[in-house]
Amino acid sequence: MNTSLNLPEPTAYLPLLIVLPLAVAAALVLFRVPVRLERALLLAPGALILVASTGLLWLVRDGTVLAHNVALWQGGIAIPLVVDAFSALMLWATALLVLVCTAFAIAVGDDRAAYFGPLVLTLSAGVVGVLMTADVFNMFVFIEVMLLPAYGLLAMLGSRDRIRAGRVYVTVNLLTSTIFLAGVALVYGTAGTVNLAALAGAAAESPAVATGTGVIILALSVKAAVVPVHGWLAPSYTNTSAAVTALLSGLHTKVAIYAIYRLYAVVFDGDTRFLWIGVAAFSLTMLIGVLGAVGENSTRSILVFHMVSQIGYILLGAALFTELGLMAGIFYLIHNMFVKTSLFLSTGAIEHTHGTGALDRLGGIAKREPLLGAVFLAAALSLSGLPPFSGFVAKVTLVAGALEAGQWEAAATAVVVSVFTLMSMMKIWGSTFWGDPPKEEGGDGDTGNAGEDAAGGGVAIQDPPRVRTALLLPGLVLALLTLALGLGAQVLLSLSAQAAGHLLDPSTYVEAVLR
Amino acid sequence: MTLINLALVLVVVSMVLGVVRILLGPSGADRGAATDLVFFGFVILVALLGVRLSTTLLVDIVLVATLVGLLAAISLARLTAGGKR
Amino acid sequence: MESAGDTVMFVGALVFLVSAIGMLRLPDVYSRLSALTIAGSLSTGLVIIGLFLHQPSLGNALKLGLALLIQLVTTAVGGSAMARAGYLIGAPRNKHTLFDDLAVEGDHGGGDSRHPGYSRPSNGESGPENRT
Amino acid sequence: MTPRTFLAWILGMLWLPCYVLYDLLHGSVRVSRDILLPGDTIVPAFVEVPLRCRNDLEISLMANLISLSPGSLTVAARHDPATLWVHAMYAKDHRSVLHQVHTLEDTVLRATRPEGVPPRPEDLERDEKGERR
Amino acid sequence: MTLAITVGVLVSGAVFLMLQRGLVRIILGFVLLGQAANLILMSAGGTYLRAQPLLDYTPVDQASDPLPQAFVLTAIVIAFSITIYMLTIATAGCSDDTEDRS
Amino acid sequence: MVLLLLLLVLAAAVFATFPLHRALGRAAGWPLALVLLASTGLVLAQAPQVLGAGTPIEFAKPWMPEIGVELRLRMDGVGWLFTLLVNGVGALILAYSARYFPPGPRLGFYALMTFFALAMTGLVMADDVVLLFVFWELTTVASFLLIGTSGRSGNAPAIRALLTTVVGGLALMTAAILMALRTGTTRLSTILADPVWAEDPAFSSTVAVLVILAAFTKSAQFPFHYWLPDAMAANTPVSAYLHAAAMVKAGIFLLMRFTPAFAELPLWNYTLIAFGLVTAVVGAVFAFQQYDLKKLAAYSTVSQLGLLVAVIGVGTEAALVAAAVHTLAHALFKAALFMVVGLVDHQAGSRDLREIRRLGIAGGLRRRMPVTATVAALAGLSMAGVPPLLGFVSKENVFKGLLEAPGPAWVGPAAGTVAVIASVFTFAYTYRFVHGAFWSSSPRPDRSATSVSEAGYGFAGPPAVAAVLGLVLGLAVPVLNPMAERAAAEATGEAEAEAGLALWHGLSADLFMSLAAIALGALLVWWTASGERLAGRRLFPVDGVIVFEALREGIMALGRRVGDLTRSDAPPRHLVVPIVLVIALAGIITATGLEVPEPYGETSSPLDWLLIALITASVIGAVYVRSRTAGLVLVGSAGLTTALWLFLLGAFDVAFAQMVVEILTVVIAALILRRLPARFHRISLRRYLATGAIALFAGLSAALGVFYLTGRRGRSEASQYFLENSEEDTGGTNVVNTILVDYRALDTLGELVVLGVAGLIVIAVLNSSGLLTAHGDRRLVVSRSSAVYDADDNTLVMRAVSYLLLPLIVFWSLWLFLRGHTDVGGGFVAGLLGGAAFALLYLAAPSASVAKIRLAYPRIIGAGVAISLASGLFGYLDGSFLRPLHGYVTLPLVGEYHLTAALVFDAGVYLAVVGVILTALNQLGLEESLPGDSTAGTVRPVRDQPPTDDPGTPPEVDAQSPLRETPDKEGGAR
Ligand code: NA
Ligand code: NA
Repeated sequence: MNTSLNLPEPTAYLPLLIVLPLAVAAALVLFRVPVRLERALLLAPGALILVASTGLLWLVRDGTVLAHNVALWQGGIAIPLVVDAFSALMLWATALLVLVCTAFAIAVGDDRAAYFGPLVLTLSAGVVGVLMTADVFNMFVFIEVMLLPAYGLLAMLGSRDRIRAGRVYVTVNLLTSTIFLAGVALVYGTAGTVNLAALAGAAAESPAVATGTGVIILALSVKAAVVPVHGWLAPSYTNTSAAVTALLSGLHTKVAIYAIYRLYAVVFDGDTRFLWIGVAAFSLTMLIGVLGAVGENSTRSILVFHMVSQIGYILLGAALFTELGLMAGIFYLIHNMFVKTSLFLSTGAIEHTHGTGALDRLGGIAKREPLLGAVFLAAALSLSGLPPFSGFVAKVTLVAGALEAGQWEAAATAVVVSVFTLMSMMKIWGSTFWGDPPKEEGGDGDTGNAGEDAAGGGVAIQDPPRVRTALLLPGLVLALLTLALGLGAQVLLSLSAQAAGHLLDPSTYVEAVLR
Repeated sequence: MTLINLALVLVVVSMVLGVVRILLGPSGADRGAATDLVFFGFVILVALLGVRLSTTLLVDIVLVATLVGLLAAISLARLTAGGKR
Repeated sequence: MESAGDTVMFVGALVFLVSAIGMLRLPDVYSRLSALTIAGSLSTGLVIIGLFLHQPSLGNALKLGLALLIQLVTTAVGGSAMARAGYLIGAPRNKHTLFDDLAVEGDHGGGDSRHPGYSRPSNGESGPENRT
Repeated sequence: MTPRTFLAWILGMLWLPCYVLYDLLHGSVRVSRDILLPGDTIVPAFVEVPLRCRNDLEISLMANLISLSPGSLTVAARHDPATLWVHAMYAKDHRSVLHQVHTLEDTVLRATRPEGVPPRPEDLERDEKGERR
Repeated sequence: MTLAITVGVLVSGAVFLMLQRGLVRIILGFVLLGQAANLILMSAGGTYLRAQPLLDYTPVDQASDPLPQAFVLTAIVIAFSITIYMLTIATAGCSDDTEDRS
Repeated sequence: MVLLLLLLVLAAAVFATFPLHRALGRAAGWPLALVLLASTGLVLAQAPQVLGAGTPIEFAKPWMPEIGVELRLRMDGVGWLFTLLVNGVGALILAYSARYFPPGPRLGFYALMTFFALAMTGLVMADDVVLLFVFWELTTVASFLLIGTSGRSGNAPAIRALLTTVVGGLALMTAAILMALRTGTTRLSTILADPVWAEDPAFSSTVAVLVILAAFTKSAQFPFHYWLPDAMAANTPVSAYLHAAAMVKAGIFLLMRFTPAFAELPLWNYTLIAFGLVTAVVGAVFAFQQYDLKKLAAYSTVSQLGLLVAVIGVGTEAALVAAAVHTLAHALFKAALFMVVGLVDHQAGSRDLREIRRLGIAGGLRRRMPVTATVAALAGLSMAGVPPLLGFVSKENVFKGLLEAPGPAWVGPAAGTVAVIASVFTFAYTYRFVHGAFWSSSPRPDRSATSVSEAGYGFAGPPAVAAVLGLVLGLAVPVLNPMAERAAAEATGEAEAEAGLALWHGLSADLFMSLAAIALGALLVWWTASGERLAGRRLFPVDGVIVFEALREGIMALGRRVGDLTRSDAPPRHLVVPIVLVIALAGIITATGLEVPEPYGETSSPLDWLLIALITASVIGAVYVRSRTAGLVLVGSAGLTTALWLFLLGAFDVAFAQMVVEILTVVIAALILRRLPARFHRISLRRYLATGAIALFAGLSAALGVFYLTGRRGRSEASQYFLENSEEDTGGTNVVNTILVDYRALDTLGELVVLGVAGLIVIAVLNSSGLLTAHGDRRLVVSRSSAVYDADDNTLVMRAVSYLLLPLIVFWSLWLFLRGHTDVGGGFVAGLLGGAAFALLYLAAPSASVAKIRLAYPRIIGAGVAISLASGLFGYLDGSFLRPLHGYVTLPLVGEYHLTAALVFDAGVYLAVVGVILTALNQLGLEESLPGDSTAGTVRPVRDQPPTDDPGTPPEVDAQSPLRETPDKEGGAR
């Protein structure tokens, strides 16, 4: 045996963020444990990653880049795991989302489905892997690690059409993964490396490398559901359980977006020649997505179309590729992860309790469930960019970024789309939280009269089901978070600025990886 | 080496004929038989390539190929009979 | 040794071609399976022997001998399985088939008069034996 | 076991591959002729063949060797009483197929059984055309 | 050149099958597509050196690029995993028809 | 600091609402009113500094320094006036609310009202454009909730109001961003003083339009006027506060705030004057038509706001003085009138003029409610511009201001004339309001009026205060001079201004205009019978609400169309788009040309062409054929050809794996295909051609990509490194294997997890959805009593053979596993071969039940992953995860064997592979599998054959052993 052994450096523990959930997943497959313990084990890795990533955020807040070459092979040979402000931020957000969505899944009993726990844990490990890796092929592998559990979760939970919906999801993702792989091959074929740091600036210099990377980014755009390759999102996400939709919405498309940001920044070095394509595509994404949302008639499908629209906003930041634009995009990304998940969870609580998400079969919930109403409304207003929630900061900075970059058409689109966003949110609000439950008769309806006790004016409903607190809490946590991120936006803004700095000038990142 | 090259060509031509039978059918059993033929062709090609590429490593692969070939044959027979054992 | 190996392998390939032609030319699945047997046993066998002649060693003798044996077994078992499957689903058979001992006596339904037990459902069209 | 029977057994074991090889070549030539020359001489039949084999190994060996020789094919098998159903491509009549298979069986049993080959049992009763009564 | 043609043939077949009705055909298309991707990876390593990268058998200067081979092996496993799953959902709960029901 | 204190007090009030409401119920209005009264006092106390010394109070604290946004507050004259209004009127209305509502919970109302007061106060004190936008939108949200929660009839109007005002809010946001970007600061006072306004008219105009849009939506100016009367569904206190005195004034405030920047901008002047006057007239006419007192008051508000907008548009000192005073006057009389409406509604049971009249109270309602009638009269006279009330003074100043309108000489008089016309209607509708409600009654009463009585002091007090203030301030109007002067000075950007407010200042033009308005108003009342002749008539074919809803419906219909474009759960529809995009990418790059190096070395070999021939035949066959089985095997054949390609390229490990995977894929697919029809769906010719063309282009793109982007460089650095160092680094000579288990073990770990998860999700999905039953024996045509049917007998040969082959396969599998590091092999290939052994066992078994492998295969998967992880963790002994520890051990038979942690890792791979193959065989191999059958790792035993008789009965499990089926048990053929 070797006599001189290395002692682990602090960064050597980065892989544990991937190992931890995997180990718990393997343990849950191997051993049958009591339900309570299983649930605790299910939540524990997410909580630990949350704590760890909070620590990481603290470490990287000043622009430090933490990098580790797995198994200590030399830089450029080993698979590097890297944490900078951007990835730390994403790690933190994803850990929180996993935690919250899992809690919701436990509350609705989804976790009793076979292998739910191991699947969710593996999924989170995959996400962590994609966020940390600085190797394009390894990114492909971790994307698959995060996709496979998603395939299962989509098809095993939800309505009767879930299998058909799952097919769209699997096939589209498999196609794009294969395109991604082909792109990796072309990058290796032209540049001779798949190490992100070694690829720094390669696409800006060589059109051949740019083509290969372009193929990868194209694949990621499909995964991110950019118009015109957004169509798969609606059929995939509407038929599964709310917890799964929330989880996938918060993680999968967002991880693809993260990868687009990273690849464009590092490999293309923010090459300005191609930005106009992004500005056009993402403006269209905003618009098409929101129009789709406005036209839908169930809570879930409205929210799913909004994902598309919001993806346009987020990616617009990358397409501007200015300091302000990138910062705005990253802020928007984090904000959107929380808000959209909150919306899926609060409407999911309604779906679970009332058995439907159809707008014409719901009504008057705000009166019976004021807290749930508040949770939904907070997130809905935040999504529409209204203060004091995080959405307004996101929108203001993004529009400012677009105007600063002279992209006034994109800025105008962003502004107009936010009106439509509000319109569709009000569609949900007006017919689900306000209005009458459809089975009852119209009620007296003359509440405009003075002295009419509006609150008492609700029609007596025979024991309407109440949303349990456990169902409410996950969405509430995120709604409070969006409020906090609105009032205390500076924390996230400065981290986003730090993250944007690394994207604008990846030299620190590159040095840390190739060290 | 010329003979080996010729042999390679002959085998490939034969495999293409096998593909034609797979297309023609008419029954699943015919297709299964033709598939077996194609697989045997594959084994033969591996052996011929072993000579052509002057490597002894392919001997191992010929062995494994013959081992797993049975699986495909039985599976297809099973499928032909609609899963009947 | 090498040229012997070449020749043996070439002959093997030729036999394989014959077998493949048989796969196309022979009239029913059972006879095609017989052609397949030639490919699986004789042709493959020759090629394996040829390979050994090219790379003679104790290890290869062992491996290739085993491979040959397994190949023969595979051919036989696979052929049988396919033949049975063909019979089970009533694959078209040679119209000159003399008799069929597998047909079951006492079963109802039409069929070959000489084999009253033959149990294929007759639904008006010509019996399978007339199809080729 | 006498040395004589033992020797016969060893010889039987050695003879089997030779016989199989002969069978293989013979069958191959016959089938190849049909393949390559115009027209054919195929007269097929499914024949039920009762065997003297006692265990699965013997039955399997028989079944496989029949399938291995081009021109004949085991379609079905029965464990008890040991029986094979053989598709023969060149079945002049019932009896000839039975004879062919039983010759093979003799060779096989000579190799698998140190005590020697039991006599061939009478065939199922058949009329001249080889059909069941 | 030859590898490019092979990839072209595989991709054509794959795309044709992927765009047809019925999940099984789509799955078969993906199997072909996976093979194409693997060959692209192999091509990316360069095909002018074709000796196996086994140091006991091959001198270093003749060995083909081992890295894409490792990639392809990984990709094969992943594709195999997904194929098994897709085959499952082709018959889980409903038939493999993929056309819209409306 | 005092400004922050003001906000904190109001914020505290918001939070205090909860305990106060719990303790006092609706009476929480009293203490809350006191809080607002206190803050009003606080504001008044600032008058000496703000108005007297003319030095604004400022406060600043960083909020979002990253984008330069500050929590910056500033109170100047304009701010002082509006702060005073917001808090003072707020106090009155909260006090009023304590009696307005019947006893019961009103938590939301009080919380939102105080929250609104906070937001509004913040808005008028904000000195940061982003902060201004924040408070602006907060008032919108508060308004939305207050309207909507007033009752179900308020839901739709609330949403309309929200959407309308949010459009303006976004305009304000855009304006704020533009200004901040242009001037480099978000500080409002600095921005307004920036020279850019004078220098860049284009920029000024853009921002001006955005600001105007914001103000118009908020202050309900034509064409956004519709939302305000609509919003009257809200409770009366809400209407009185938000929709009369406070929120709608935010637009006025904004226009006044931005006057220093835009006063010289003709666009600004004319837009404000024109739209303001149109709104004033239209609002007044509509008000005159109403029966509902609240609607009347609402249209009146619209009209008055129009006058204000117009006069601000003039932009002169006098105009701004008028705006400031009229804002105050309007707040007082309109709040009072709204509260009066509430009183009438509350006491008399209706606010409809016709209903009130039908009460039949002799002499009118004033007989029963004299105090209220007096209040109404006082407030009304102020609204009608009758001396000596404050409304008279302010209206006169408005006329005076309008006469100074910039531009050609006719503009001023014309504007004044229109304003007079609006005022004529103002007089008329005021008469209609006050007289109709209190002085008239029907001779034939049809409603009981017995319960109608005067409201209590607590209830009637607040409106009385407001109305009396209108009188007092009218009489003592010079008191307002400092305020008006400061406001005008700041709004025009001058250092000083002269207001000269007085009840009487000679026979000026504006006096005559006021008198004309009153006289003509009286004439109009007489002529239209106090509006009855016009009431209820539709003057325009459409109203704003209809237009709004039609617009919304149109957008939703468009949205449905957009959604329909992608509404399909057929995968091909979603697959085709990315494919076409890839083709497009290839096409664009081909068209633009790409410079690439020459091919490096000889990339082709003659042998390759054989494989191309083979693969082409297979692929064409797979595309062409309709038999599913044939499709499967042809794809398999292409896969085997790919394996041959890999052999040719020197990738033996990979080729090996590819070969075994291809066979196992066929085995597993065969288990699936038997559940489906024998043939694929037919393809229409059109689809054939279309998809064929796409396929050909895709193939061409891929081929071009490979040709131009690969094979044109020498050995990569990484490749060189691996070949040169792998033996020293890892002890392995199979470089591919060392990459897999040493250098890039993280990839392999991921791959392993993917494989394992595939096994788990197969189980999970089958457990939730079940599996289509294999109706295999539908294809069978033989009798069940035929010898060929029996499974047990006919698998005999296979079993015998598999028992012979099994040890061989297992041996080979282990051998491949152990030698993987130095020779062709490795955990994955070995595992596949091990799995193949099980597949053979499975296939040779006489029934699926017998074949069922009684191993907890999910646990094998789990163990595989766990072992790999554990071996990776051992790496920490040497500094990193997955760092391979290795050394040599001497084994008895083998000799020196190279032992490495990578072998343990590979063992994990081996187990996982075997586990997944077992899973697939067992789960997919069942004849039938219903939802719930496949649970974690165990399969409930089910019958191998579908039941012949009653398909509904659950499968029998253990009564008789189902393992052996007898032909006679099932009967004859079907
Ligand atoms: Na509804
Ligand atoms: Na045969």
